[in-house]
Amino acid sequence: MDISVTLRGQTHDLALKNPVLTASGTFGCGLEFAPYGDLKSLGGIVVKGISLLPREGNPCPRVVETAAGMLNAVGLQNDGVEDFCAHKLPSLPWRDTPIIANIYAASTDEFADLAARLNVEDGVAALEINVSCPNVAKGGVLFGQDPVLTAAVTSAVRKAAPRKHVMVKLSPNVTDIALMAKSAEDAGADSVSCINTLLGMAVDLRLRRPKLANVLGGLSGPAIKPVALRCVWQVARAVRIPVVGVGGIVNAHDALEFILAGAHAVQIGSGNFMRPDCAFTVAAQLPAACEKIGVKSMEELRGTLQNGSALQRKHPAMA
Amino acid sequence: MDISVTLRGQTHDLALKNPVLTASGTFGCGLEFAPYGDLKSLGGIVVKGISLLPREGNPCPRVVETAAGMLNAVGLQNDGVEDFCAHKLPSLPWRDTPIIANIYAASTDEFADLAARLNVEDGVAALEINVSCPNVAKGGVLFGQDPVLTAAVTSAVRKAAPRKHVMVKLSPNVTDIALMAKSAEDAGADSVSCINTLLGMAVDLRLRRPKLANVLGGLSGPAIKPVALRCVWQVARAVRIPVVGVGGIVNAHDALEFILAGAHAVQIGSGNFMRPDCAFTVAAQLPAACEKIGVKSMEELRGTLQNGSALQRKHPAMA
Amino acid sequence: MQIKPILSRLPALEVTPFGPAGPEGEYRFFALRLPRPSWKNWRPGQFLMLRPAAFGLELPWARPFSICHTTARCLICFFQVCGRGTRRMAQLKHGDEVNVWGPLGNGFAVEPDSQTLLLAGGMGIVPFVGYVNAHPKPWNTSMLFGHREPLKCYPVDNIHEYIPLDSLRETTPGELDNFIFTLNERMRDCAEQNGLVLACGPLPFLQTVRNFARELKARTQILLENTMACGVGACLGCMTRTSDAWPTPEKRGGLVQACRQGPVFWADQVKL
Amino acid sequence: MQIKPILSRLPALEVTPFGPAGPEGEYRFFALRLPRPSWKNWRPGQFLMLRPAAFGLELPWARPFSICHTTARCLICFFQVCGRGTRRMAQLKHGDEVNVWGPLGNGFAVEPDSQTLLLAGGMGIVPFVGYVNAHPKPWNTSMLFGHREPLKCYPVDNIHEYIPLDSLRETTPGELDNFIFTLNERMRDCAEQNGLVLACGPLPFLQTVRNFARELKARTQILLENTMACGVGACLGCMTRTSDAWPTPEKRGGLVQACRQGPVFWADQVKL
Ligand SMILES: Cc1cc2nc3c(=O)[nH]c(=O)nc-3n(C[C@H](O)[C@H](O)[C@H](O)COP(=O)(O)OP(=O)(O)OC[C@H]3O[C@@H](n4cnc5c(N)ncnc54)[C@H](O)[C@@H]3O)c2cc1C
Ligand SMILES: Cc1cc2nc3c(=O)[nH]c(=O)nc-3n(C[C@H](O)[C@H](O)[C@H](O)COP(=O)(O)OP(=O)(O)OC[C@H]3O[C@@H](n4cnc5c(N)ncnc54)[C@H](O)[C@@H]3O)c2cc1C
Ligand SMILES: Cc1cc2nc3c(=O)[nH]c(=O)nc-3n(C[C@H](O)[C@H](O)[C@H](O)COP(=O)(O)O)c2cc1C
Ligand SMILES: Cc1cc2nc3c(=O)[nH]c(=O)nc-3n(C[C@H](O)[C@H](O)[C@H](O)COP(=O)(O)O)c2cc1C
Ligand code: FES
Ligand code: FES
Repeated sequence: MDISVTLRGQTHDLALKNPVLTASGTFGCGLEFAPYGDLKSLGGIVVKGISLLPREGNPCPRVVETAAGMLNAVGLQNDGVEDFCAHKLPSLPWRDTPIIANIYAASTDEFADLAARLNVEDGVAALEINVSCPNVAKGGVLFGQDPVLTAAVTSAVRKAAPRKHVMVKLSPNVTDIALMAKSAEDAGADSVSCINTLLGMAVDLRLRRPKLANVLGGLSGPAIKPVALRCVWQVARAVRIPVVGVGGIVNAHDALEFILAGAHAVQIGSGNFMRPDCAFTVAAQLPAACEKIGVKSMEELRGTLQNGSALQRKHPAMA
Repeated sequence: MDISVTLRGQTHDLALKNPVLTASGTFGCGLEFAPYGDLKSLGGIVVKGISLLPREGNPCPRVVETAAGMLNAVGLQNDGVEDFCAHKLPSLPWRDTPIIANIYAASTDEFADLAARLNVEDGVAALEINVSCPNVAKGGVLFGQDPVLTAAVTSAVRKAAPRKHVMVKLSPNVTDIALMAKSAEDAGADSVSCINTLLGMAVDLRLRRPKLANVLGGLSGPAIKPVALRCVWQVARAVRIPVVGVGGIVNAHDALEFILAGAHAVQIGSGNFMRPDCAFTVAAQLPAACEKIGVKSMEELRGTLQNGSALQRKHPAMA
Repeated sequence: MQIKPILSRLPALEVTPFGPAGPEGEYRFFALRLPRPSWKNWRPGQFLMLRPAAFGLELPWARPFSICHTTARCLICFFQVCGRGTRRMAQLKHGDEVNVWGPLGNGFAVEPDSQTLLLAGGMGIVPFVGYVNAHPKPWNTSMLFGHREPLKCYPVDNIHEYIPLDSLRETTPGELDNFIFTLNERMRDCAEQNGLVLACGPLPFLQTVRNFARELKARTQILLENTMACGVGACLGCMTRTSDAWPTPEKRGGLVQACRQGPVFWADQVKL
Repeated sequence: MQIKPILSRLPALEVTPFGPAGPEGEYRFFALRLPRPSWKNWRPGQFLMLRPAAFGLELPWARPFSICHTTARCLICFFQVCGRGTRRMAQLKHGDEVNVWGPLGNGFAVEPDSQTLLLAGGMGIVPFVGYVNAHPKPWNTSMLFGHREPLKCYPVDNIHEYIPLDSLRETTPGELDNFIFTLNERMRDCAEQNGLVLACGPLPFLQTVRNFARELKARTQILLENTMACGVGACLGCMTRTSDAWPTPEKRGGLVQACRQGPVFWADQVKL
């Protein structure tokens, strides 16, 4: 079965042999997972967030498990874009699998510099803009929580990286995610991915301390799947560019739910921690899962969710 | 051990024999749970949402289970305020346990009418304003997603119910929940409760339909506890009025986590579905749970979360 | 005469598979034996909410099951694996903790001297095990049972002992037509003697029964297995719409709770 | 010479409690026996990530455990119940599915001809079971073991067979002082012969060892049990800060992954 998809952007398309990508920050630079599956079998690899200069990130503890999910406050630790281009990218199978660089910066200008740097790397197929990082310049507001800032960052990256597909990763911590998506679309984004983590917190009752050194962290995993699905559905109805679904996907069934809700592709995040072959398995099992529901291509399923108003539960006649 | 608390409001205090309330919509009118515990042992009972006129609510299916949580789209079904005052309130042990009426309406005026009607009922100790319901007048925006509308509803209810403690229930589906809390405080709220459900969705892949007839629903249960804790922490730092924590609390340990994060009291919601004695058990086990962490009153624990920056994991010396 | 429900924390005694195993060695039908809670009595058609501690936080809801049978010391439920919860129930081991609250809901009518026709589709047979056992004059009752799996997948022994049981297995569309034809005939016979028809099974089956009941003016009750989050009347997730025949005028055409006003309804009083 | 990790889906063979049961009949220490995955070899100090299917969606993370011991056909882990995950592991039954990936991390140094002192605190004894078994000249090794629970709670038999094991139980503060005194003496002896000190145990214990190592200039490795979400280098949750003695200059004073650059570190190269 052909489960390839193309993310048809406003400027650049991104062709994927299957709709299963890995989510940034949960799959290292990719090579960490090579022992558990064939990286070339993935639709694409979104590498962990990259900044212009190396960043140490937040102090530990940075991760904590929660009911059907986890919180993280890694805080953008990475060795910077030069290290990525020199040491990581060359080892990745970028000729066979699109490598998507997840980027963040503290200002629009810095975003542009970073995008320009990656624009010249043949190994990078697309840029995913992480607009959920703190905008240091604007006093703690996040780029992704303001439609004007979202547009500014998107168009800066769009201009600085004319050779690349530009994907904007949306934050769910907003009153109206569709508004942010439209802003990104209007500013030239080729696609949007949603969602990044939900802002959360955990405390240690005995020590009377937050469980994360950073106090606040991002919630991910199966717990947030209903929120992610809702965001994908809202965004897919609001924009014409493709939507990539992220949030709580751990198997092929989950992935197809997102496609049904309107996603063109999906990303596997925390699922990679449940089993390091999670993303590989989702990609491998997708054809069989499609067959089971009588679907022959991704287009046939995508966004075909029927209206709920006519809902009536169907039961098997007799069991 | 004395675990009583008083929610010291701007206009009216609300004294509770213990900080464990039930969350609206998950405990019926209270009597449904009488077989499973002593209603008088609860800190208070928040009854299910009441409107001026009877409402049928949304079509079924209205509830669906998700990973460590559930979605509901009951849609405000209730028999109206007159039925509540005539048939339900008299059977409740309101002389022994504060009864808190959760109210919603489609306009500020309707909120005022409803509040005025309940203001004359001795059996009602407090009103909890549900600002997460659709504001029909303003085209689908929710009262609770706009600080100006939140303030308008709060002050309308405050004026119409001068005899009652007024609690405002905040929605987490906003960019900045502290802003909404401040607006409620400035408009005269005696306390705030947070959080209401997170907007979510579930789909049936085989039928290609939303699992809820209403398509969208509210996510609750342990899955959202990290988000609720974060909201309580943010809100408690932003306002001077008491905060009531709601979201994913299923045992005394969870309850104390919220108090540590700054809550004066808590509400048990979906936990009542896990075991119908959940709220009773949390109330009953709270003293022992306090003892275990060496706390002698709620004040001693409340809001004493240490800063995360100095965080260092403590291990037992040898095990 | 309301029966007060009780919440109990019980150790599972035994989970017994029924019928042949599937191609991968898996069973789908099970009897779960629990110690009998301290209930005084219960009515067949009533149900309980059952939640093994093993559901953890992942599955927050208990699951509703008809009370199948009780002995002086045991409570027996009978279930089919059809999702995440029942799959875990099938793995219960002796001693594993199960939270149970019940008896809940209203139960089937018992008219000892009326001819009583029991109509069961698949798992719909479960409440009739208790019904037949409790009926003061079982010779006035008879059963028609339609099913897809081999008969030994279902708890029929206990019924066989007391009353005649006609069972028809549906494996082809023709057999389904045949079953529906027999259903109609049996309901007609029963209606002619002003008998009582009681039905439990999947929704399409109940819809057929309801249609025949209307046609034949057969006094018919049906048990609705709506999705339930709480079982006690709090979540408003289990609603069923009433018809104009609903007894209290203010609820006619409105929504009632399957867990409180049901799960057993008079077929003419609800819309399916 | 990197050992390539493998992901295996294994049926649990057996969970055996160790030591006496607690006041409520519960055990806290267990050996888990699994079929041996198709690993070629592994180094003591390496660990694996272990995730029973029973974790469901509620506990998304696997848990890290030192590889205790392997035989031709079996892999043995040894664990203490200390939270939700280990509690469920203690309930594993024969045949229950367990996902396992490993061997991971780097393992302890082996210097056959150096005098090697093994320092274990509590569960920190686990990696030394394999170490002692694999050591080509066990007579050059000896062990000091500090513990709080009775000795039979721990997997000491396998160690006893090969090497001298001094064990000191800590139940009063005085006994702890005594243990620390002995620790210092033993490390001093070892340092004087330019021996190798290897330590595993809770953080305060490792901090003490690290301080003595500095003081006595003892060549010392420690195994850090940091919280791990992935075990493979992806989550960046297991970081440890390096000291100025870290071999590669660009990482000096920076953060390294306990799951990849560790879990075994030279004591002078990290900050605790
Ligand atoms: C009053 C009552 C009595 C019942 N008695 C019995 C009984 O005696 N024996 C028995 O085997 N089952 C009985 N059921 C049905 C039983 O409750 C469901 O099979 C069970 O809840 C499914 O749980 P699960 O976790 O395995 O499925 P889930 O994972 O929750 O769902 C799996 C699939 O089953 C569907 N489903 C979920 N709940 C129900 C439901 N209540 N009815 C029909 N489909 C559902 C879901 O939509 C989904 O497609 C009864 C239900 C009710 C309301
Ligand atoms: C490399 C490595 C090797 C290990 N080897 C063993 C072993 O051989 N035997 C053994 O019993 N344990 C070992 N551990 C520790 C073991 O992984 C934890 O005990 C386990 O993850 C706790 O899981 P839980 O679900 O029971 O606890 P949780 O419910 O996750 O947590 C319960 C409590 O334990 C604390 N905790 C969680 N993870 C850790 C951790 N990694 N270290 C210390 N405290 C923690 C939590 O903060 C919390 O206070 C090892 C850890 C590492 C990193
Ligand atoms: C440990 C961790 C680190 C993450 N780092 C990043 C990051 O650097 N950039 C980014 O855009 N998203 C990051 N995310 C968010 C994920 O890419 C993803 O959006 C989120 O986890 C939701 O998906 P999931 O539920 O499948 O995990 C991170 C998530 C986790 C758990
Ligand atoms: C079935 C159901 C119905 C609810 N109805 C109401 C309601 O009428 N008014 C309201 O303010 N909140 C309502 N809520 C939200 C809860 O009161 C609570 O805020 C939310 O469920 C989070 O708490 P929990 O995680 O403990 O369930 C409802 C929740 C559920 C699950
Ligand atoms: S099951 Fe909750 S109201 Fe009926
Ligand atoms: S455990 Fe995930 S990076 Fe080390």
